[in-house]
Amino acid sequence: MSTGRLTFASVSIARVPGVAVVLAVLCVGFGATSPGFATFANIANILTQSTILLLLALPMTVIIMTEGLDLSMGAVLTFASIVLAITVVTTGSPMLGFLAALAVGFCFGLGNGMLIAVLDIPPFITTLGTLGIAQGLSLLVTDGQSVVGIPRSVESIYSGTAVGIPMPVIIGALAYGVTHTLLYHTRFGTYVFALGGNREALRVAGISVRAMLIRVYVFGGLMAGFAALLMTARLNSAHPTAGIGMEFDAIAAVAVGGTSFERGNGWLFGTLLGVIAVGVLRNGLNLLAVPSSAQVACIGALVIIALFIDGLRTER
Amino acid sequence: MNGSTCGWRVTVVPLFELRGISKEFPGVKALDDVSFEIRAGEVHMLVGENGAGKSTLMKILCGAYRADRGSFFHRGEPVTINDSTAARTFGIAVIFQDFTLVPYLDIAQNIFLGCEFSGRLPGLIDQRRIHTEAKRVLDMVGFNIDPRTLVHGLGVAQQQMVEIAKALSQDASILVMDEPTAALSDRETERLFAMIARLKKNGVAIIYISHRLSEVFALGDRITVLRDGRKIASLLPAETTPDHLVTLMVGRPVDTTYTRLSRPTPGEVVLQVKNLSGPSGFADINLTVRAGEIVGLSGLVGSGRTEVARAIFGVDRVTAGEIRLFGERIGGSAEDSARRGMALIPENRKTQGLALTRSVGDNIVLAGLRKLFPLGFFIPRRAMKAARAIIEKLRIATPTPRRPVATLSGGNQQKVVIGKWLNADARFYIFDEPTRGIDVGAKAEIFRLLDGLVHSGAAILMISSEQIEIVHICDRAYVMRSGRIAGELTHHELTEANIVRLGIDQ
Amino acid sequence: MKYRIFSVTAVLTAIFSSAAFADGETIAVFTKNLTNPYFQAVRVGTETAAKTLGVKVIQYVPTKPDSIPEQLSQVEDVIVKKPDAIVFVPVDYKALVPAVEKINAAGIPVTNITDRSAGGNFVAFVGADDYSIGLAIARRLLTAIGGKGNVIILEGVKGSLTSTNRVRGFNDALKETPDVKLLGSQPANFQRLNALQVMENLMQSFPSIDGVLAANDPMAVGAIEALEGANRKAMVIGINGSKEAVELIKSGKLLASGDFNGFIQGCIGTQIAVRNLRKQSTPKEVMLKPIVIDKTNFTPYEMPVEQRSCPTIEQITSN
Amino acid sequence: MKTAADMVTHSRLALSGDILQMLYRLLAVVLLCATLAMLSDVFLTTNNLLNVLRQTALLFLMASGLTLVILTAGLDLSVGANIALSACLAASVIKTTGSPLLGMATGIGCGAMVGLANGILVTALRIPSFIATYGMMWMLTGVTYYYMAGETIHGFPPGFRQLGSGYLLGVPTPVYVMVLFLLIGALFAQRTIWGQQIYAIGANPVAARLSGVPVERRLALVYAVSGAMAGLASLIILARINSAQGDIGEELTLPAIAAVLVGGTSLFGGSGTVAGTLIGALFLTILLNGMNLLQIHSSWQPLVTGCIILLAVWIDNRTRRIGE
Repeated sequence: MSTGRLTFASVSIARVPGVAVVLAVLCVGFGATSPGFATFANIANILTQSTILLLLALPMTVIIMTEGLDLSMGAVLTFASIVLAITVVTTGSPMLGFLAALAVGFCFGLGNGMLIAVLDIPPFITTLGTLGIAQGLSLLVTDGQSVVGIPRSVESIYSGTAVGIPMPVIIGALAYGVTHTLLYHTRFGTYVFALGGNREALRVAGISVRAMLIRVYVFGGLMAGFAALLMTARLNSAHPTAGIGMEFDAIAAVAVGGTSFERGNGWLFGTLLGVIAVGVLRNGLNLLAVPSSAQVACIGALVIIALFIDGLRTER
Repeated sequence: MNGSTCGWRVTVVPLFELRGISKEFPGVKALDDVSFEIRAGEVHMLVGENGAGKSTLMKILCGAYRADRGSFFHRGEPVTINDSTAARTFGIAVIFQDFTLVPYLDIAQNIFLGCEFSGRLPGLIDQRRIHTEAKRVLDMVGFNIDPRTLVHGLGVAQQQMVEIAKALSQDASILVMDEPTAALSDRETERLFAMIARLKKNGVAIIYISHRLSEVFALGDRITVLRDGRKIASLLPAETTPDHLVTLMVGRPVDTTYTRLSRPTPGEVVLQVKNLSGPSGFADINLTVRAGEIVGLSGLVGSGRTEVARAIFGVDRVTAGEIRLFGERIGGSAEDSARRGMALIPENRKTQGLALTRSVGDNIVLAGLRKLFPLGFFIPRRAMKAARAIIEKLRIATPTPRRPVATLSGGNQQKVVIGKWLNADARFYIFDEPTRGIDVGAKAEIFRLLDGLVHSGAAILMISSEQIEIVHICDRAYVMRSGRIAGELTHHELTEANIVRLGIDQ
Repeated sequence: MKYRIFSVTAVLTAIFSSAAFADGETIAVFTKNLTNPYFQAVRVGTETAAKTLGVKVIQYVPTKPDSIPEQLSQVEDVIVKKPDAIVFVPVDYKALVPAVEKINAAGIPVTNITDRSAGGNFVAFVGADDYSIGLAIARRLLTAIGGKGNVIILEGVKGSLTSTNRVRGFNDALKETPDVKLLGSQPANFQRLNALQVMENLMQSFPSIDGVLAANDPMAVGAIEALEGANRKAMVIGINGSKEAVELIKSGKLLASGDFNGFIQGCIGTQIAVRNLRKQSTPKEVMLKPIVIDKTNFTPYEMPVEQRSCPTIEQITSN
Repeated sequence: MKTAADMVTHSRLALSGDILQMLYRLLAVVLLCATLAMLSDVFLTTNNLLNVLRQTALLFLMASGLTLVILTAGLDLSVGANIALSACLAASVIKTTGSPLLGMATGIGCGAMVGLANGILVTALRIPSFIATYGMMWMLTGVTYYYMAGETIHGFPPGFRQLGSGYLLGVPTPVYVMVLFLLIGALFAQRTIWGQQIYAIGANPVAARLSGVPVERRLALVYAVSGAMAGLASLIILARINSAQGDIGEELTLPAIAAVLVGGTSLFGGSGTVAGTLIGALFLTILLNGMNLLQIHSSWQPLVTGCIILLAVWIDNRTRRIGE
């Protein structure tokens, strides 16, 4: 999506970005109005719910930084979780299932990468196509039915806790840590900035742009596969509609987090805040028993306001 | 490597040599049996008109392109260069005009892009070491800045410094500079030259591509002239004169010391700017431009010239002051200015002047659409006709208006940008660096064009970093310094010395 | 700065202001989506019952229609609030079992309506038997076309319990009448536009269609539109007994609609939940009788749900 | 199709692109038809072809406005939600006032207003169109849900129904609407200075602004037009299915975008044509129709569509390379 019109506020950590403002206001607002909000249980609950979205939003940040996009993530997650479930049910081995899910993620990531880097089809349409493929496969394999009969051991990955902290929160933290290291402390990360910022720089430095692009999308696929594990554990089943449309939530979270669609201007921590902001909003609105129709509108408002604030700040 | 053992041979055996290089692109023969050699510690000037094959040759040298025919020798040993990494092993580094920097990485990361230091843990990189090393290299270049600052925020000159530092960090023994001064003010140019001198002393060989004859003679130890992909001559500065050199480049004599033919007596005031101030970094600007006048706007790069121009044209916001065009006060929008007959030829034609993916014709008619089609209905045939007329008038070298404008040479692209406004029959033109990256032949044409405009009664405000141009072309000039008008120079005060005196901040 | 804060707070105040609470028991009601009239009927049912019983109901509906993860999150959020009881329509009868287990774990009594959850403990289940409705309504159509001819089935969302059972009913009815030929059975996702286009395309392949068995009313209507568009005649039946269906029955365009009464399910579900809270006896299961609405008996259904009043559990269970 | 074809030729001439591209795409459509004709005996029947055209019309009307947006290197994800809201408002107006004209005005007006709002978000507030329209999508959906409260509005006067399900000289009315707006769209894009400016904005917004093009206003216009077209499309849907419901616009956005992209309009702006979009819409519709005729189970449809889209675009890239 690297286009003149899509460019917007570059968020530097120095200045307080829109997402932080919004998140703060939300927390204060809900904390004041709804008693249940500021409890440990509820905060844990919010973070737990946010994990799966976070697992998609992190790689999405990286992908968007390369001026790319991955619309297939939600569908890939769904398909991976179905494959996982089926494998577990048939073989009885969660490990195999997990590997199968990762394999699915890897394949789709690789596919996206190849189509984009080698056949240079624009990311948007490439992943729109693979979205259809993953979705179709999910339907075909399951015939629309949920896949059930997964051993409890899998569910515990989601529902379990370690030292009082829910597993998903820990997993989310780990995933963030890994992505952060990848992005800011490895060659991969440095080149991601270059992919979005100035591909010529990479070529001159003798680094294969294609290989890099493929890696980026494979990373996305793998994370989707990983998220599939959590999703399956959460539902204790796999369902062909479970992850539909999550990619857009992820993209929104990334944008709310202040990552630009242009020139490799990304901010991973912002994405984290963005994901949490969405989680807090939904949770808070539920606690306040706000009618769903209003909730729907609020989510739209959140996205626009956060970006509006960023826009304001960069007004010359 | 006997060359290295016995020092005296180094001077004789060139550090690097290309022999009989030929390269064809579909349709064009970019290089035809060109031989070129570079010795340690010399500055080798590579001159020629755009499209002469300079860039192609350099791209082959640094492994970006592969030669169809020809051979390479490093210290007399035959070698092959298939890719940029191979080129780098021979210490070849190139600084292209359009920089290869990543905006949202910091200076240090940019300098070491592609050769990061591994950290203690496998896979990780040692950011601290990168930054300390970067600091060292930057000091070497004499560029005093925190290596942690993002490139995103740097000015052109600073970015170039980073580019050079980058090249040196890969301890380059052969440094190729493609029009390094194109974007620099004299100040910065001096610093660059000083650094080049330092590099020479350290035995670095420098290949320097330039359109500015002054530089060619000031810096060059040897000069090689290319024309139409063929090597025309390789000579010492002593053996030639500017005119002779130009004749070699163009293939026909051209008058370079361009001066106005005659001066129409200035007519009524076309543009009047009173106490203009804006957030983009200029304050209290006063200037007037009369019909039939070319008024210069000089000063260091970053002194706010471009910002003033943009504000006058109505692109950037102004906080105070007023702008009057033909006596009427104009308010703020580029559209309004354009409709009232103002034209802006921006400093960067690629990013600001042209829709590169569109055709020459589409670009030419863009600004004049209202004038050409008052009813709002677009008639391709008529548009093509108008475009052709401009193409003829400006002698733009393109077979058809349908050709994508990206395929034209710099000079011709610049003409397209100008032609755009001829179509809109503008009466007041702002030229921002109209001759940047344009070869001597085209330069003269552009100047003649300016001349034609003022003779037809138009008024021109011309921004240029090359004082020589201001002095030769303009009737008067304003000199800016850090966002303010430092002074006005009437025609007989108009000398390079005066411009510099006003331009540099005390 | 002021401006920006203002713009944010403006929205938020709008949100927070709607946080009102009634004393007396609160009951959280979960439905599948905001778009299908059926669930609107369910919601109205719960509210009508609540009014008479003097309890407060709060509706929870996924913002993305039929989103499994979202309903799960909503359940988790609601557990934080600890309502006195829950009336639950699972978006997916299998995938939401973990949610039900969470509710059980939190010790909140939950009544299951419409789709029978595959797991978890419930105070009771209230629903109508999709299979027998499908069977009954299909029989009605097959007799109407004289026990012979060609029919088409429009299925609902693949794999949804409702669709599966209703279609199973259709097919069993078809088995009873061997002279009727099933031309095709295509999903149209319970949606009108889908049904319309699927029908249009099917009509191209099949010159003569005598009957259309649609797994819900919107699809039935879609089919009718398609038939009219191609001015072809065929008898159509749907299921749900929606307002629109009833009008079409009245005007004779729709042959019949199976009464899958969301309103009553909502009523009874809430009543059971409240009785249970008030330590009164409650049936473990209430199944609405399969009723076929057609020209003969549509009048009572013309009244908009908002104006209807809840029947008592006894009325339903007795007759 | 004739009209489309020669619109194409003209338009491509005006552009710096080439006619070849368009011919390749037409060829693809023809090949698809040929295959289907072989596989299914009913495909080539007039009825079916008309039926395909009717369904194409709907997709095209949504996609045509979107084409302009994408030409400016923007995107409008709110099309579907916009359609839902416009349809529902129009429906209730028709119901209450009984005047179809008033309803149509409402539908198109609502669509245009929403589009304008998008335009303002994108230009004045500098929010990237992708996100702005995504947010707008949620807000519209919210409003629609609130307004409809899960109910359905149905049963419109037959006069109005004609718009969607009627025939004129044996050809479905929507097809006429489609052809009309194909011409209008193509003329607007290729034969007005506004169209030219829009292409310029897509190719290089900075250069456009510096050439005195009122970029903000043109963009606002483009989004408004896209919205208005969505409003129009909503009327057609309304007239076809004779009812309005909150979820009416679901799953309409991505196909519309796909149609534009398969039609050869570049997401990076500045190149593409409305006629191309028609071909894209035709292609996708025929694909679905074919799968239904061949009784391919609906589970296959996303899979097949996905693959075909990729294939189409890939071939498109290839031919473009050859063109250069």
